[in-house]
Amino acid sequence: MSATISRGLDRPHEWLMAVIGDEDTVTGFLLAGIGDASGGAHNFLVVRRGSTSDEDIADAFRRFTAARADVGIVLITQSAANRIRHLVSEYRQAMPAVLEIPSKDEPYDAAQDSTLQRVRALLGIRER
Amino acid sequence: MEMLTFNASDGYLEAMMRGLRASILTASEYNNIMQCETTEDIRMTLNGTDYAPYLQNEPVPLQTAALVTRLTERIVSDFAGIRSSAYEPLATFLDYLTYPYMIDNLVLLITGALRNRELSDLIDKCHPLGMFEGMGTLSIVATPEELYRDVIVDTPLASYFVDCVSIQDLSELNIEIIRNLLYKAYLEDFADLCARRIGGITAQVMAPVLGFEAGRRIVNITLNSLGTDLTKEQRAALFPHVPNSLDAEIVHLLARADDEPAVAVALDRSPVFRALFQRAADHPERSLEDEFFEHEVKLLREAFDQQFHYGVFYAYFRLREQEVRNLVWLAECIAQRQRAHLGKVVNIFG
Amino acid sequence: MAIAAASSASSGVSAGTCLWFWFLPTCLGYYADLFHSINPYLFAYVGVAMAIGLSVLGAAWGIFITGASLVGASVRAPRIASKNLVSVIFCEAVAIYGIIVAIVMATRIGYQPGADKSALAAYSGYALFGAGLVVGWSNLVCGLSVGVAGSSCALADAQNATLFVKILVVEIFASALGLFGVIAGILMSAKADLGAAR
Amino acid sequence: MSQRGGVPVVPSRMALTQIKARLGGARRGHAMLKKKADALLVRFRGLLRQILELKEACAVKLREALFALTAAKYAAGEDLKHVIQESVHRATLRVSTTAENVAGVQIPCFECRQRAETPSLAEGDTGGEGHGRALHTTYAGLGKGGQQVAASREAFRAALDAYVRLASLQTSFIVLDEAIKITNRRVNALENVVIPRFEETLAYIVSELDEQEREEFFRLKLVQNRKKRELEKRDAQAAAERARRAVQAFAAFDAAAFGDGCSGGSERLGLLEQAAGHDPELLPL
Repeated sequence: MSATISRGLDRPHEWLMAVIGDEDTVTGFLLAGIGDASGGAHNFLVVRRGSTSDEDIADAFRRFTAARADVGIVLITQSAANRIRHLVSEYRQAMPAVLEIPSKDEPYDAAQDSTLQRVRALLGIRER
Repeated sequence: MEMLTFNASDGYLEAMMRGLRASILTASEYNNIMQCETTEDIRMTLNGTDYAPYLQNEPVPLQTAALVTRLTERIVSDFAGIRSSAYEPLATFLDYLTYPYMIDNLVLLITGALRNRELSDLIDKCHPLGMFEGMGTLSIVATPEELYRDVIVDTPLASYFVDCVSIQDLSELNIEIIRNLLYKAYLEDFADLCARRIGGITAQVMAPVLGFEAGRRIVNITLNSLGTDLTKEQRAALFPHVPNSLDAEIVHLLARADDEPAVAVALDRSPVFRALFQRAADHPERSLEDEFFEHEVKLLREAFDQQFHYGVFYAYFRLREQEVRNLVWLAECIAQRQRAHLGKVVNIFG
Repeated sequence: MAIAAASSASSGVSAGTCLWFWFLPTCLGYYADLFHSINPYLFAYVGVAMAIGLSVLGAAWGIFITGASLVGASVRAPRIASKNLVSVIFCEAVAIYGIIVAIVMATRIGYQPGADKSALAAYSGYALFGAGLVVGWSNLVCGLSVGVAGSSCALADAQNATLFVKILVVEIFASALGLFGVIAGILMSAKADLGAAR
Repeated sequence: MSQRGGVPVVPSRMALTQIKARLGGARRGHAMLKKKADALLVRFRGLLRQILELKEACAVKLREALFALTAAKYAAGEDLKHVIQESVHRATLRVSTTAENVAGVQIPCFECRQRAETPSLAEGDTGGEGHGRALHTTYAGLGKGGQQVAASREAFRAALDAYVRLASLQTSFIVLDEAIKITNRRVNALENVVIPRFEETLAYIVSELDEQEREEFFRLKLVQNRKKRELEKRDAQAAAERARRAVQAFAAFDAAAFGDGCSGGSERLGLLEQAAGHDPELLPL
């Protein structure tokens, strides 16, 4: 078990997962162990109502998707994604993958998900 | 004799406590909250209670995190009001109530210091009841060593640190172990305060409460350390030793327990814990922790059955804390649409 | 010398009792003389003083026990304040008992030249002293009892308004205790006459 | 030139074979790309459905996880979240990528990797880091709520696994989407531009070659005619010459032998003519 784990670690293509979202969602994922603070930079952003501006979210999003080379997956809650919708919709790269996840306080609305929109559009067009 | 002398200095505050106790939410109020559809409805329901002024200025929709902050604010203001008019030895007793929060805050600060965080940023995250005077100087502290030398030694908890945690331990021991070591020292000290320095009815009332608290911690530490690399010696070192708690024999068995059945066997000798364990086992939807909470509330409720003692202060603030937990739980269940779990809350005064 | 030896040999309470039993049989005559030599007026007025003093002490103590709780509880439950004044009045009643008995007792005392030398004078002095003790102590304890009960009454009322009447009944019984003392005291002082007649 | 959209070529047999070969290649490539696009599309369709389903499943898992965290906070206190946030140090859970090949398209595939909680010696963590830092949240809630904390950690790990799977699908979705677009563009390019152009060029070359053939034929005919006329003229001239020479010879012979004029001359001319017809030296003259 540990042998396979440490072999996996030596491989160069290991990616971090980044999270942007409300406190509980972020806390939960950090509890699972994705949190990383090496090099003084965190790979997560807690969006607090009132104190976190759209610009902060956009900065974090750009940092995780463009500036940092070690991020493989970016998880962003829907409410945070809605605040920077233009960035998320324009984002078309495969790596890092951007996933919209449900936010805690608001029910999940699949119609707002950028990827799902594309998926549905494609399915719709192809099936008609 | 306390009957005759107690009221001279503490009667007013005790009576005030009883008045406040009357505003603890009742079963019917909980029922009303359970009928709510959104967190906004909860705010409407709470508007009929003492919490109304605290929730007024929260933006719509009410978030559970904000709810926690506001409800805690209420407890803090209650506490500040009581503490400011308390004489000794009640003042000391009340100070002891804040030490658990202070332990949590210090542990948080130590964690931040170990991770090289700006400590002054962490003040917002500290529990308001656990604030201490050195908080203002945190901005000049950078390392755990400085934190120990410049801040911790000036807090009331310094003696606990001196007894069980050295400067080296700060960076070497796991932070949770430090927390539990401190809590153990605190609990033992608090029990000593009640039993010897205050005595009388307070000692009588507090003994079962603190005894249960210690026993609960022992059981929890045992259960939670199973399967981790915490050694048995380390585990035993975290057990608080308080009179009226578990028997020495049971504690000894727990210290050596390897798995859950062994814990169950050990607890079989304690009537209280056996019953709790059994009930948790019988009801799969309830955890042992839930049973502990329920039993604690029962003990705390009993503290109100006697007059002329300090136990009511302890009981009131602990019950309020449970009430906040209850409300947050309800709000979370409603916000997350998990209505099936609404029944988990502990009714404080049926 | 022997006393010192005895007290140093045994200690504390046991030394005192030893002293008493050693002292008592031989000195009894001297004590009788000692009491005889005290003026009956002293006994009578000490009795009056105790009757009123201890009663007022009891009442005051009771009021502060009740009062502290009443004030504290009425911070959160203002409705109880006026109702629970009853408890304070019960405590006050204890002081009133004391003053009534004190007045009754005081009317038994007057100045007559030579009145203090008669056998009646000795009787009256002891009777008034005893009455004062009875009334004073019973009212002190009654006051404390009413105070504690009144304090509980205020707290209980603050939590649950239906409890008020129930606890009030208990309180009434407590306040009745003082009356027993008053009755006994009045009866005791009834026959006393220390120069008040004529 | 008469060719409009075609490939600029010199219309020749060589060019014809070349263009024919290229047209064949283009047709074959078109067929293959079409097949690839179909393969990708099949995969893509499946993917779309999977994404939709998994997204729902993930949302459910995450909701459960969040609720487990709520239970943990209930038991261990609100302080828990601060402790967790502050004790972040090194990620113990990361993703690794492997590439999957679908019809020649490399699709990255994520996989969750758990890093050992205790740093092994081989990992080269400095001694000072110690075990206190690495084991950051192992004991969270030791005194109270530890089991709930553990349960919510497990719930979030499960949710995370699901999201990592979803990330793989989504990445495949984006890569495949791109690949399908490119392939379709190529198919369309071949179908609508390259192949018609080659066909046009081919037609042009064929028509040009036909034209050339006709021209050649006409030219041949022309030359033939001219040559025939010239030959006739020359024949006539030669005949005339021979006749003249014959007449002269006959005249000389007559003068010499017979001396009489031209009597019986025509007979001799016929003989001479026959002799000249058999003499190849005389013909071009």
